Amino acid sequence: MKAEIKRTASRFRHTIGKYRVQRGKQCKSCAGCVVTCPHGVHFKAGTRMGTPRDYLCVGPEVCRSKNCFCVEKCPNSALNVVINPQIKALGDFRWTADLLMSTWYQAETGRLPDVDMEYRTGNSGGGFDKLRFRFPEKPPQVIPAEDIDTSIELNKRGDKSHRITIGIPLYQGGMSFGSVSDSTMVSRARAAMLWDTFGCTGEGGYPEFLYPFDRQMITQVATGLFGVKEETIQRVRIVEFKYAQGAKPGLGGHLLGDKVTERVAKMREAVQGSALFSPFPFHSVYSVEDHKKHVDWIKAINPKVLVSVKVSTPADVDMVAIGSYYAGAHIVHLDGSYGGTGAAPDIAKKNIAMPIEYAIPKVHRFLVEEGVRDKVTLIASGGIRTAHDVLKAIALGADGVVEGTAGMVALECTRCSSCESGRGCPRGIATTDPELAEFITVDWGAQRVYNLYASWRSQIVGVLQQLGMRSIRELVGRTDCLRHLDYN
Amino acid sequence: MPKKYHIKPTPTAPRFMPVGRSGIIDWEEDCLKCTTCVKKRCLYDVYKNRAYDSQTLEDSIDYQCKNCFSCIQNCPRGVLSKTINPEFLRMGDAYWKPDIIHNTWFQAETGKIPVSGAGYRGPFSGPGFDAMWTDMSEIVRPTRDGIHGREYISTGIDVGRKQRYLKFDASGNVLLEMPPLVEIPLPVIFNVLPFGNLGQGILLSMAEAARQIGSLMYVTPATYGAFLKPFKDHLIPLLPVEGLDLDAEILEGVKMVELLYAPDVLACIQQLKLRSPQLVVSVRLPLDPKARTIAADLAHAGVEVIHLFADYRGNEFVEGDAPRFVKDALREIHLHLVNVSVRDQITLIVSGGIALAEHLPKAIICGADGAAVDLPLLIALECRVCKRCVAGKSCPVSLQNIDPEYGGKRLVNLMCSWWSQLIELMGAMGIRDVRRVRGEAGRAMFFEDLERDTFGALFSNR
Amino acid sequence: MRSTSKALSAAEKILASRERMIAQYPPLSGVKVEEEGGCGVTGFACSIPVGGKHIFEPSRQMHNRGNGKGGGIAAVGFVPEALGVSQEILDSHYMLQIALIDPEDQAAAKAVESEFIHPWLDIARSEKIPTVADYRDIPGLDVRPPDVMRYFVRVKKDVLKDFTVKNHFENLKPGRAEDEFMSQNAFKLNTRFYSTLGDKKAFVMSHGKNMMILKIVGYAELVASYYQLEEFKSHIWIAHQRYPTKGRVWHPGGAHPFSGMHEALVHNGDFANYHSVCEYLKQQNFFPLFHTDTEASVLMLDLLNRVHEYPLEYIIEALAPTTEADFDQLPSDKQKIYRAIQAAHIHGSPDGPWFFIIARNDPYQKMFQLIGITDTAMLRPQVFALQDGEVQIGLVCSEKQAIDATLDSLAKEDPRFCPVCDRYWNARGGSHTDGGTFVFTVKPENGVMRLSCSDKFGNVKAISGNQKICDATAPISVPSQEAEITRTLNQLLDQCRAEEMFSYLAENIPIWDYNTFRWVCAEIVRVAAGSDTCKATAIEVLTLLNDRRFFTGDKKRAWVLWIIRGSLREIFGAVPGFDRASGGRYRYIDFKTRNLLRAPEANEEILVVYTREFEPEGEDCDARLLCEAYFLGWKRFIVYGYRGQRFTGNGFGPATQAVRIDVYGSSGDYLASGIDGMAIYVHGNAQDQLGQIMKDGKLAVFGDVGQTFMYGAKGGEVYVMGNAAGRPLINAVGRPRVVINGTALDYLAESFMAGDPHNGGGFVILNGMTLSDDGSLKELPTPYPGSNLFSLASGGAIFARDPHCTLIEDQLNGGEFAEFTDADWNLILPYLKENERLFGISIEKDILCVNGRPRKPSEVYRKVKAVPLTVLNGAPKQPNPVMAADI
Amino acid sequence: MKPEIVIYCCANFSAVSEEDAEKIIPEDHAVLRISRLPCSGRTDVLYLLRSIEAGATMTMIVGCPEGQCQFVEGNLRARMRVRYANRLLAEAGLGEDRIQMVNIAPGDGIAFAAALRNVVARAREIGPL
Repeated sequence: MKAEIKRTASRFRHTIGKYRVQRGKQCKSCAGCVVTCPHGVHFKAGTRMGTPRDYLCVGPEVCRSKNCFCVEKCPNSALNVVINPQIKALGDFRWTADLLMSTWYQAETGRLPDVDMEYRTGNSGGGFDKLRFRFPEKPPQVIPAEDIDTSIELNKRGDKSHRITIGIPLYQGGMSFGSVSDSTMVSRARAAMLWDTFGCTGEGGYPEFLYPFDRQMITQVATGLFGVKEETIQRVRIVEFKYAQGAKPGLGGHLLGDKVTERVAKMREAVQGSALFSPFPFHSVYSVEDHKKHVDWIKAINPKVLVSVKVSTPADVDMVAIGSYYAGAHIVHLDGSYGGTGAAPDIAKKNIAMPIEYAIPKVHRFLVEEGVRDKVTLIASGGIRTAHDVLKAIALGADGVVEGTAGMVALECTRCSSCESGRGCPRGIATTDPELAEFITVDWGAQRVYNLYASWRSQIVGVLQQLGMRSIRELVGRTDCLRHLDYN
Repeated sequence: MPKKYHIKPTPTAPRFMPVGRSGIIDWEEDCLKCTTCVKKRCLYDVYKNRAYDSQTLEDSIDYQCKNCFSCIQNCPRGVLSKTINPEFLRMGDAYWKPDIIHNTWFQAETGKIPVSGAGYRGPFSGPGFDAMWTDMSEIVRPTRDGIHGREYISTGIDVGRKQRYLKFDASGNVLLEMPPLVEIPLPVIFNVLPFGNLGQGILLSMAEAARQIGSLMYVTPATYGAFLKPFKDHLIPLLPVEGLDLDAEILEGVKMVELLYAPDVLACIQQLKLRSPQLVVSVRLPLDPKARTIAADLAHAGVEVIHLFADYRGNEFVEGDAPRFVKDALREIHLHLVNVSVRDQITLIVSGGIALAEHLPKAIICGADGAAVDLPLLIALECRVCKRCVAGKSCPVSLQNIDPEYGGKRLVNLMCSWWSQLIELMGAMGIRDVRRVRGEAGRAMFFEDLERDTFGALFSNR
Repeated sequence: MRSTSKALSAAEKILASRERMIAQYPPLSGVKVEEEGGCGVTGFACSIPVGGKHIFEPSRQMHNRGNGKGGGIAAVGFVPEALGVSQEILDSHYMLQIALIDPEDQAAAKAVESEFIHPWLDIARSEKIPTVADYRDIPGLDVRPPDVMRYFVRVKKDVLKDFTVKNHFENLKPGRAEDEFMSQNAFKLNTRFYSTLGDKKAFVMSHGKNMMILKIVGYAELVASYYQLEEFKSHIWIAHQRYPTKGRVWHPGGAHPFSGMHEALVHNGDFANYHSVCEYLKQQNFFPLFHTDTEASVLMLDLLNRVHEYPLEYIIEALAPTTEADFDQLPSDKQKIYRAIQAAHIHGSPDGPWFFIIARNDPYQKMFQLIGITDTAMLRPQVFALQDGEVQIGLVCSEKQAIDATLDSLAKEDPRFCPVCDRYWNARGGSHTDGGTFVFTVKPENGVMRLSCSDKFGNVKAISGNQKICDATAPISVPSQEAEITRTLNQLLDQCRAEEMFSYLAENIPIWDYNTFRWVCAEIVRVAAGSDTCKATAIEVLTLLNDRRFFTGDKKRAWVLWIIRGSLREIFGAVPGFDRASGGRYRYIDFKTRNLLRAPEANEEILVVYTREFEPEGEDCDARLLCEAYFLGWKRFIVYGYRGQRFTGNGFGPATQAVRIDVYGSSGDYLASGIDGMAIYVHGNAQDQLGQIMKDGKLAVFGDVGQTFMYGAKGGEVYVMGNAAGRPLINAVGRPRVVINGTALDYLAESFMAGDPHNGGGFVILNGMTLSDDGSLKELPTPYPGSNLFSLASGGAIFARDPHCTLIEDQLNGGEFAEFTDADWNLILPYLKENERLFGISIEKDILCVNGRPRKPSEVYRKVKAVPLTVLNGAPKQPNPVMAADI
Repeated sequence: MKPEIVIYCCANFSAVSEEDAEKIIPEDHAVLRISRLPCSGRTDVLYLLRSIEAGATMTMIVGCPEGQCQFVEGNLRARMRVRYANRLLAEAGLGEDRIQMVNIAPGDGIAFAAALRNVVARAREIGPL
């Protein structure tokens, strides 16, 4: 598969858009609107007019100003455009309807929508949503887009382990076999490979269908140790210890018996139908020195492997980070509390551990003070929704980010939050139900995720151009490039 | 783990169709009658199960729809659309938001922890308890694994006066008489309800639940009746100092009593203790700017329990100025009591604004030993916080007719869920005894501090 | 209301006095500044005073538990001459040791003396503790340690009188007022010169009688080097390797040990409730000035011990309350007392992981004590050991190899010490059995110092019998039975009849004296050198002697083992290396010759690896060498000389059925983790994380195993001769089949998910028995003392040998007792047979025999199987608790 | 006997409370029950009939003025459904105007009051089922 942006439309008949375009019975199928509208909202299906693709509509104001407003041009007054009342039911504080819709659009087209939507920030009233870039009035230098480097280094220790550079400053968060459909996993893995970055197996084992992506895969060692074998650890170039997950920090989990299908059971070497548990803590790691031992263990199995330590954001996250560094980790991955996951107690998501926006500068500053910041790759996740979140996280002090939910949204997740109920995801993403999973094909999914990353990358390049930076690495810790709406 | 530590839930469906969040609009006139209608393909069968309750004017689909948009997006003619049910948005008030009510209903129905996928959906932070995060242990300390009783995490507290230290005789026996203590397995007491049609049904529901989980409930002379007698072990009569009748029936056989604070409360306590030395006597003190000094005086004077109460939205009682929220006022009083070396000798109960399970550990971190819960109990019994009853109007969910057995189950379910959630948060903190959470500000993060240390340091001086 | 009794108790007077002191010297209230993940702790108490060099090696062994950013040692019970004082002064005077952080800062030194010493204290002797001339001469020491001034002092008579009167201390027990004065004086000094200053100047290291603390920025053993304590003798030594997560440390104020009055405490852990513990202390007018939880711990100890005069048992109960099933099993009068203690002290009891080692002098009862206390969930590793004999020694450490190192070091110097202990064990935190605490007390008995050991409840842990020790330095002479023995040996050796030879030796060892036995072993070593077949038989025989229990007559088992192990080492050491020509099956390799490793040639089959000098982890560890050798074609390994090196058998990858590794010595953590097919025999105790994610293969441990044994294992066949520590088999799935002949601390098979045992799933056989030194098998009081068995398990089964039905429902959460059927017996029988073959634990005579009578299997075993828990049934039917953006 | 009126309001009228309505129609004149809908187009024939069946004397649907519906034609559909429901009631001999649809601009309290009074007056005329 050649890597390029390809328009990849929704699997559904209707994509939800900001505007609702209604075609009345007065329509005589004259197709005048097809000519009028430059955005492709109207089209003819056979002899009749098709149901308008209203998600492409940019709204009356813009159209009027450009003299291409179909409603006014329709000779029969058959058209009507209003703000779509449905979007009230869509989205939430963190992922607003605008964010969902603009992400869908980017996944479809590989670029930002023409529609006036807030594609950079959500509506949570704090953190990333209150940060803005502070651009110089005139960029200090004009840098052509193709000269801008968005790659980051994952092994900064300079030891004998693999040297790995990824093409974009993000890789993918782990989603376990059994928690998402096979095609979702492969789609994501393929997109990661095309962008020369990494996918992650999650904690549910290393399914064979991911073997072709070995070089671009991270495998997880999590508290349940499911499916973790020497063989899987030796297969990859990066191993991730999942100490905690931001969305359910400090909590374990269980996979209910009826979710342990024959395939899931085989992968986790368990028995079909018997519930599976992950304990809260790593019972072999109760202290920093245990942690060091744990890292040494993985290196004993695969001496060249890079070790990433995925931790949540407790009050002493800076100590945890430096402890991980001293224990031999190459990557310290901070997972903030507002990120996504299959299913987690609401109380945990809301209350436990600090948002990533606080954790990044705290850890960055501490690592700088300790003089080891340039020896460790700091990765942030847990609430990275947009290209601008990526940039802000880096400006706050991260080297790069891990993406999870955004990729799901690219596959048309609506964040209905019902990942685990009943047969699983109604949109065929986070499900093992074969009938539901059929909704997604790998080609479609990989292209959608690829497109999203493409759009993100071009936004990143655009911001770097405005800041006059040649490389994303220059942005790390540059809080002077940011301003916060609550302060001056 | 011994079974005596468990709380058992019983799924108990609501009597009335709950108000749902969703609002599906169906222009069925345009329907093409496809054979594979999107309605039939609904994963949750909400169309199949659709029912309309003409009593409450609620449509079941609003409560059952999970907002996946699949039907909306897939219907060929686009006959379906959806938005939000305005009735849902109208529920409750600025503090008791619709989400809190929904969340409580779910727990009262199932006894389970509300779980959802795809990450957090709420605001970054908020007022009151939302300006606070609890901590977790990681790498340097393990988390504890208490959920489902995998590991024993104690949530019990002792209500009463504690000794600063003990004296032993030569053979190691405790020398002094121990002050009486009432043990409750959960740091929750059922408070007097702020409003609502307090028929016998509701009181009996509360009493039944208190009995089942081994906790306590407050009862006032106005609502007390002989029907509560079988529950005397679980009652805390709440009495005014003035005209205290030591022989009142309400006092018979109870383990604990609470007096409304008045300047002469100490004399009153003495009378009560003289009559029944094994009675734990508490003082209910309004949370206002004077509470700090009074609490310290009472503690020094040997009072066993102080119950600080804020209004039902968690605000302190203060004229004019913006009131402090219960967590801030409580924290100040707790620290003051530590400074004057009496904190560990008294039990501090707090009430007002405790709406969600997370408020429990948060209040405890801020310095309470336990909390008294009010409105959530009523909500568990299906209250919609419409406050019609305050105006003397009928209750849309007929709370006056509630069956104590049914109500008891709903309340036990709610407490079971709160208990599990308390254990989750404590497990994450790495603490195995709720008594050790008390005042443990090291296991919490406050919005003001984080904001000041992070963004304040980065951005405020530019 | 308020108790208005005018007569304040002693404790109340002290608390009131401290309140006045604090008004005078207000401490800065601070948050915990010294976050730390964990560390390594070690300590030992000995009936004779021994030199500081013996704490050196065990400290070094624990480097991987610290990071060289802080270390400290403490010692209790000295030889007066070494300090230049009389016994009388040593006993009666406080040893005030003050650290001057910047040795160049003379002004500070003067100020300290003029403010806190000269006006108040009479000095019997003072000196600057001698150090090596330049700290840079000691490799690894990057920060100059503080100068430490030592003063033998008493409080001036008039000062004390004044202090007594002012504080109404007249009725205090003798000495208590002076103790309190010293305590307050130290508090003031530390407030003035340490905690309130940005640039710290000085602090009190320790001030107890006949005890001292020294600490530095560096590894603990460097304290001994820098302050020249190698030959300095003491009864008790403790050391601490610190792992501060904060990188830049320039003074050792935050390092352990910390001192209260006459005690020193080291700590491995991290309180989850430091803040509220400090609030508790604050209400008792105790304030941490160094803001670490270790200091808070020692203050708590000082408060309860000195101010409130609690007996040790109650102090432990206040720190580590007995809960749940353990509480229920206490006698009712004890329950009453403990209930009162818990109600009063819960807010001062630490939560989270902690493990204290305390060295203290009790000048009032005239004894020295070494105490180890573990938290109620046993979240930190701990091993205790005891050796009886002409001299006695008690040890407590984070890891067993530190114990070995201590004994090795001692035995080299003094032949009365055996390098092997009589007993090794773990404490069970917060339990009704031992209370998670063991105390080694050294005090005079009939004029000689003697060491004894007891638990929290005062139950004595003694070594039975009056067996002789061996003088390892004595030359071996030819015994009178030479001819007969030689004949038998040669015959059996020649015919490779190892089992018979073992029986012959086991029968004769009780009769032989040490000399004969040593001579026999030397003979075996000699013959082994003759041929590869003899060598194989000799190794097998000696290994059997090492692994099995048998009656040793008047000889101590520890010494017999030491002789056997020495012989094995000799045989292994004599194997030719790659630098020598040899046509044999065996090849030897060690750290120095590791680069000579090559593929096996000709007859070469067995690689003997001497692991002593290898790194415990990383590129230069022996575990990597084994992998390399395996990839070169080696399949059989004998590895010996371990001192805690980790990861043995790791990294071989899948399908290693042909591999066998025999492990001798103090093997380390993660042994056999992830193995897939190979067989590993551990000829001794094993450590933590054994067999983690083990997939397939066989593992036999001729001893105990440590924490989280077989965590997340997927299969394999495992035999443990002794006990398992906490959380064995947690989260194991698939088909692990395990026999544990002893018991487990707690949380056995938590979340066990091993399917249906009768349909390819896994199980655990728990025999609940212990092998006594004479080789006989005894039932433990219960096969499982813990509160949590099979907690939240969803598959697999436990077969517990419980003929007296001591296990109760309350221990299960997710399991239920089920009938033990013939099918069950047929399922486990092959494993019991292999267990019999490996350990000599007879099915007929031991397992199926209760009180001397044979029983049916179903009368002996009870089965615990998983039940579907309601909490885990199906997905919850729930409404949609989503949050709307526009509310 | 007091007539019972069920009022279905479009979400644009969600500020209308029982109290407001009771100010217009005193409590002793009629029982008023208000249900707010996302759009008047949400009304279902079933709703309308069920509320009459459950004892309402009359049912009133309040929608936005034509052309102002946020769903474009929700109020038009509501009107169609009202017509259909009334026809069904008429066929059953239960009256023909028990269900009334009004279009009122959001915030137009005067028009709402007038409409409500009309409905109550009519309800008193026709009486319960």
